[in-house]
Amino acid sequence: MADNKFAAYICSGCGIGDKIDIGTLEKIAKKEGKMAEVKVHPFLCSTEGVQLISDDIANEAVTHVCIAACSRRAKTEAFYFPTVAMSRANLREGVLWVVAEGDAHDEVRQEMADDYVRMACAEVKKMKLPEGNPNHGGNKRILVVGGGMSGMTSALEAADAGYDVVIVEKQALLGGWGAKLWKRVPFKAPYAEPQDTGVAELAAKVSSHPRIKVYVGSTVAETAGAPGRFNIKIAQDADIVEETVGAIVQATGFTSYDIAKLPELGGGQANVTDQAGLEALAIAANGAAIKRADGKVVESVVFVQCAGQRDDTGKHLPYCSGHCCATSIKQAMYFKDANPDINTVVMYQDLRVPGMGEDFYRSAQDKGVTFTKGRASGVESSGSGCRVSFRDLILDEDTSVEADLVVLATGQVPSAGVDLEAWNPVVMAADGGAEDAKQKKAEMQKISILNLNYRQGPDMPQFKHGFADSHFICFPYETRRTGIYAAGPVRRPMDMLQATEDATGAALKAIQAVENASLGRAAHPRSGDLSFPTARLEGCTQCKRCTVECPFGAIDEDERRFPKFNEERCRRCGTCMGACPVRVISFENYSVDTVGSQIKSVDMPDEFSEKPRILILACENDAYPALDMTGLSRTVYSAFVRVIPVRCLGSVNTIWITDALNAGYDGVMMMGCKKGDDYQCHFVKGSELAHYRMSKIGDTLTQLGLEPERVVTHEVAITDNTRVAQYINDYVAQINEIGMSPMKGFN
Amino acid sequence: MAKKNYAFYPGCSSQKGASASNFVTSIGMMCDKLDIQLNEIPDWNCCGASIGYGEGGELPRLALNARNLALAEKNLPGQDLVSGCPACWLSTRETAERLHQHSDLMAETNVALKEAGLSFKGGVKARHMVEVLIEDVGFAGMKAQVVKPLEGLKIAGYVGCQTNRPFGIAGESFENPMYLDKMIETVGAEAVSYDQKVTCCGGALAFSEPEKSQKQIRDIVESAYDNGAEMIVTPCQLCQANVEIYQSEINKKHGTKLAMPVMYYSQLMTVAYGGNSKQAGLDGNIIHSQKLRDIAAK
Amino acid sequence: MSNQNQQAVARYHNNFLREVEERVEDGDWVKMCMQCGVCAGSCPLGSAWEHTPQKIFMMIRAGKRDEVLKSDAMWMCTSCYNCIVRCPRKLPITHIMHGLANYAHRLDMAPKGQPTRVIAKLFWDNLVKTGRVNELKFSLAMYFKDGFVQGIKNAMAMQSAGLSLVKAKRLNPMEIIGGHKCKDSSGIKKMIARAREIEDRKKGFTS
Amino acid sequence: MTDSIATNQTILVVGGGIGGMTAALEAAECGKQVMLVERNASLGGRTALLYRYFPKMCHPTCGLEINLRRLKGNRNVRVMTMTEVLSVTGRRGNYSVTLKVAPRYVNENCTACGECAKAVEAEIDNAYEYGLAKTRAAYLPHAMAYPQRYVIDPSIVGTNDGEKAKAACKVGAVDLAMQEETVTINVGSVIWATGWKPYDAAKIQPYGYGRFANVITSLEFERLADPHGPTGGKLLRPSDGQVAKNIAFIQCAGSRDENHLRHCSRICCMASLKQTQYVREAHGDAGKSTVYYIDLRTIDRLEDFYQKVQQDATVTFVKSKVAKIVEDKDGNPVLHGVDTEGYHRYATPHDLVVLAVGMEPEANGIKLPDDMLLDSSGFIEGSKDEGMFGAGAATSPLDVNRAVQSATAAALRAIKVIHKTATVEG
Repeated sequence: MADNKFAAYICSGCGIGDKIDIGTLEKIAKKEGKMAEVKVHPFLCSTEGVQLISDDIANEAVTHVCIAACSRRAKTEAFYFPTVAMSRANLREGVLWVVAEGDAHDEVRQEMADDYVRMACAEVKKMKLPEGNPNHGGNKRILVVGGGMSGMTSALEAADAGYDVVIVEKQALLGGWGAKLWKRVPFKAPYAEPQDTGVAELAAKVSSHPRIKVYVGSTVAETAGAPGRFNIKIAQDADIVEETVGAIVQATGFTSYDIAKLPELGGGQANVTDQAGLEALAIAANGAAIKRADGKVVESVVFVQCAGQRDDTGKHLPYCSGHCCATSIKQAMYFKDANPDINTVVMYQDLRVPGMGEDFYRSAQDKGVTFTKGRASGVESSGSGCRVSFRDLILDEDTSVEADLVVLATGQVPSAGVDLEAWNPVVMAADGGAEDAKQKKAEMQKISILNLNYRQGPDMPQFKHGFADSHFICFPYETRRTGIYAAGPVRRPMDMLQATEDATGAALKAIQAVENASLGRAAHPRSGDLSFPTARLEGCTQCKRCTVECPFGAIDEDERRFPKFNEERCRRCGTCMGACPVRVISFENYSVDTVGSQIKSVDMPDEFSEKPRILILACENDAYPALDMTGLSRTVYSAFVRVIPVRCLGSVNTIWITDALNAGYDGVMMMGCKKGDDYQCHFVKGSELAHYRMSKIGDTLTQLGLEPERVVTHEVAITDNTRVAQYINDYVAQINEIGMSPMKGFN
Repeated sequence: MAKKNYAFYPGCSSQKGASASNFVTSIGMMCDKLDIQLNEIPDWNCCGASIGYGEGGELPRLALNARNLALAEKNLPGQDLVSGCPACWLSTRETAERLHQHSDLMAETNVALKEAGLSFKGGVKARHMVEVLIEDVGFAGMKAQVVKPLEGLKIAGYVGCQTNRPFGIAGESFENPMYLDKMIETVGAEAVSYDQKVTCCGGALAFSEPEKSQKQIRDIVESAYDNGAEMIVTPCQLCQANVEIYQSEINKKHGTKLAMPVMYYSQLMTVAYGGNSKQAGLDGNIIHSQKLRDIAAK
Repeated sequence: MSNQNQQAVARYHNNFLREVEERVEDGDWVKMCMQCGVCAGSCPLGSAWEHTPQKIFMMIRAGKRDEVLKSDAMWMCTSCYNCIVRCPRKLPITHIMHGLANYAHRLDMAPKGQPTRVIAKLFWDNLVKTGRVNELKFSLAMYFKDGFVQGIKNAMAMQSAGLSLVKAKRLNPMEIIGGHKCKDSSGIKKMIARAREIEDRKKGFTS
Repeated sequence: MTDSIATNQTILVVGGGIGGMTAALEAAECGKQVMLVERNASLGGRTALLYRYFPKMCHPTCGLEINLRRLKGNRNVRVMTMTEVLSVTGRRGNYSVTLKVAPRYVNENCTACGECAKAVEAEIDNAYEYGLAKTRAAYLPHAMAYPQRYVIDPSIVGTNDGEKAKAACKVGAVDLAMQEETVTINVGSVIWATGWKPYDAAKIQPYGYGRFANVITSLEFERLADPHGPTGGKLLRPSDGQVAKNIAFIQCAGSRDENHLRHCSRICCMASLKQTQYVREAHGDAGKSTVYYIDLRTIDRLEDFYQKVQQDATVTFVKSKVAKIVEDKDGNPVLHGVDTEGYHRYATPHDLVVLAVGMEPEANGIKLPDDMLLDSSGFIEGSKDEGMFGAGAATSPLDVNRAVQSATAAALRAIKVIHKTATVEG
């Protein structure tokens, strides 16, 4: 490899040169930053400016570029040099636009700019151009677990796009719930009539597709490896078959909430069934009059919506399964279409048929289905049928209605496998040798779907109510296991139309995962990132913090109990790096050193200068853009702060804090995303971990003889540009009150 | 300019000596000026009005209205049926549309019509006088005839219900129709804005539920006063009668001093077109507008 | 129970919705209501309604036949058509209310002496006689609908308004001896009778 | 610039909102070439103008930032703003698309320094604030605008103001001679991610939008609540600038209504529940929100949010479609109607009324190829030749999460077309 050559390019445009002495910056870059080349341009992002840099890379063998101009978020098209390592000193949004105007502030403004140049030079010197993970697998096949409507759709979509697919279905036949339906809810205009399910045709297509390999009557006995190189053990009868795949779609669907848990609504009575039970009766009737189990033709039927759902007592399902209103409408039509004289009542609290479902609702009314806004309180047998007692919410009275058959619209319970929240403590106890825990662990593992051999448990982490959903509104497929995507009702309660849409989306994500893995680069949200974590295992103390704290289950433990990185599973957040007490984990372009050296490069005024220095470690996803926008709106904040963007607060290693305090910084502010139930951290736990780690830093501060206020943590949203300036100014005032750090001058 | 011919359906209240007789008086000169030729439908009958339902039922009411349509179709072929009364217009139009949409009703209605020696083929369009003015004459056409602009007169345009709903004037909103205000402005007066423009006067329930209806009327008149109106103007016979006649009742019961003149748009237009008090039917009002009389006398 | 009412009960058992769909003008729209209540809030005499239209629709679905037909709610309709133009399901609510009132009247279930009911009948009888409405006779009939003494009171109460109308030539006292009429009043009578007969047959009235 | 920038292996994505950006990025991150065209001057669409998302109450710009970063780092996507599709001819696998590019009057040199805006005096309605505020006629659409380049409003081109803007720009970015351009490109598949638009609230006459200043739409309320918005995040009512504390939310304003939109717009219940929490955020226990609804449609786990809001003592629910609004002397909108649970007539004054306006397909206002299949409300179901697809809210009234799912699915459908074409040709 050729020698490193460092060059800095300073832009004097956008007014930078008017307010900041560029000559000083040049000198600093050269003398302190030790840049081989330092060039100034009045308009660096112009074609000529960019050419200047490109030429140096091409002709002068420049390998590391430091650009001192605008924010790293600006002018990204111009400053695109993929063949070199690059750092950016933010002189515009970070200095020019946020430091108060006027001569009185010339000195602090210059000092701030000087420091940012020092920091950018220091950073780039520690950086390496990421070259991508060399140890990646290149398998592009896709495993679909579950052969219902969602799974078959995923399989077919991926196969039609040219990818080989392995589909594993537990039952003896493909089809899932869809195969147990007489008809499905309409999914295109005019949304008026129940439609054929199309399940048989789909199953036939899947079975005969040259790119799809079907395993029925099979389960996944083990999933090992990582995106691009998953090794799957498929259990079929007593045999184990092995397949290698690159990504996984988990479309394992749901089970129906057990009506036996609803005795108050007649669960268990002969003439009370659930929606699945009604489908069976309809299939048996085959278009003719629907008969009860006892053979009596049903002449009146009541559908009780939200049975065991939307429950706020904690006894049943708290959520709404979304599809059941339309499903009951469809089922009521089974009766009306066969005989309009059959009395059909849908008893609802809120009729939930969003979108074009409204047309379906209208169609049912037109067919004479009666909709009653009421809350059922009991179902008891009466005569040859049932009596449903209910509160009529419109007529404001307690009343009842008789019916030959009562259908309870119960909810979807996801088949998502083992709940890791419950799993982890059991494993800990089992690892500690507790026999009952070992037994419980084995018991729990029986319901596992994927049987991942990951350090962090055998299935995908569950979100709310046992669903394997994403927490992110903008990124519904952002699961916490890279290369494994949930689709259909296992992810969220949903109807068939949504499930097929979801399955198509999941198939795309699986394709994307195998493509990314084959290039050795990251998946969402740092899509395309070629850096990956490496560990100097010789320094590792086997403390396991990295394996425990990795939000994505990327790190296993090898036979010697050292961390084993599965780079393809990694999202490049750096949480492991932040966790490591002995600082052996790093990325080529982001490490304890790249940040640490920036911290140390800052020129520290002495105790009597009345110029405090405050380090800000800002999450690059939200806090850093907020700071940029503070600049864009020309909101002023103190020139005593020095901001370093970090991938995630989870990547902040406490050594940076102690380094900063030792170096004489007067305070450290950490700015990250919201934590808690509605966390906004893109790496799930980063913000929370940082808060936790900082809560422990008090001891260190005490040892150093420092006040606890010297380190603070803020939740900053991307829209907080005004608030963030306020935080800074308030903190500077607070530091001034506490006084300068006594640590100055000791290093 | 050639006169535009219409099959005119005056309606019961517009007969001589009836509650809206001065409406008919007032449209005479207006139509002359605007080249509108109204040809009365021979032997027309009552539309059943909005209260006919109680005893009448559906088909008898359809038959009543179909008879007028049939008479127009037979005697005044090719002419649109025009009524000045919203109730008449509404009943007739509703009938025409319903018969058009439901062939069974059309057939049944024709069986009934046969008893009166008539049949209806469905070729007549039922329109309101205001539609004719707006669509066939236009605001510019209406304005062109103004010789005595009603300057300085502040008027609350009261559209009420049935000229406005469910059909209304094409392009107008149900909640805040603007055409009447525009007509007021066309004759040189000022349209005040107030919030009771489309409030129901109580309609036929003025008779049966006087208390409830009079509350409606009081709200309308008081709101007009509150917003500086000197006069209410309306396109509706029943509105005119209810709102004008019951003011004295309300005064008696509640000690109010309501005395708001309630006029037809056609009375304004006739005065603005140079007509005298008599031509404008001003003597037909119970509450007089001295200002309007003064302008008419000029 | 009137004869017709008994027949209706026998014919429809307890399926009041079916009864309304078949026998009430635009009654087949009742099932399309989604209980939003915009009609209820749109009625100018709303506060006088014992049951709102939307609630009446629900009562019909719930089979509350007596309560609906005996209610005076429908008789409060001023035919302002607010409910029709606002209904998000385009139910012809005004017509349904009229139809229900008519049906209740027909079965003689509607409240006795309900003023609008009385007036509606007077009005119709008045128009059927000559083909046109004689406002004076109609007014006098109205004043005397509650009996002679009350009639004098009513007439006295409205005397000033009446007199001013006479003065304004908008109420002609001479109409009492004749007044306007259609030439073919007998044809009209026959026509109405025929229409009624057809309708009765269609709706299954056997009387 | 025709064949050089796109081929029948390129996917064209029309619309740069969350749906379009997602479809483009998902396809690009599978290695496909994508052309992303947006009619406005910046990406982000309607979501960029929302204050918070339900149910997490997080900020839309957070996800936008991530997507922009994906975009900046991905050379497979070519973005064209201020660009509309004029016509599409050809068929599956080989379309010829004519694009109209409106002049921005600012070229790539722009550094977003803002000097032009300082120089210009003329002000125009700020479209990004739904006209609730003005902006200079040389402007950056919003703080997160991408491309981060100013726009000169056509109204000042040829005026003294235009010249001032040009003179103020030190980097020669202002180009007042720019002309509208027409470009024809060749692509293999088209994804229509044209999104939605709010139903015109003025058409819902009984609510008096446009007549009563204190009746506003849910989208305008988003701007009021946003600290970056025209009131700096204060809930000030338009008539008199007073703080609005007692706020009514009217559901189904245009939706579920055959006089307006036949369909249910799905998001509005959650949007209003979310907005009740803006009121709480602004006023704490002193705020008061009343939600007037027909059915509350908070499906799946969104039900959790509903249950949480039900616990909030400042929020009241009234099951009623409001009949009409009148204005009292003080400019307070007074809501009239009947609570249909039981029978309770109300005439309730509020400080401010927020209409939860329905979602209409934005494509109702543009000309789509004849080949497209639409449902009764104008949402896109697909194309007859199966080479063009809808994505996001162009296909159905969807919330952001579902729009992204839909867009991801659309990306795969387009990729299948491209792959088939490649296979046939190869």
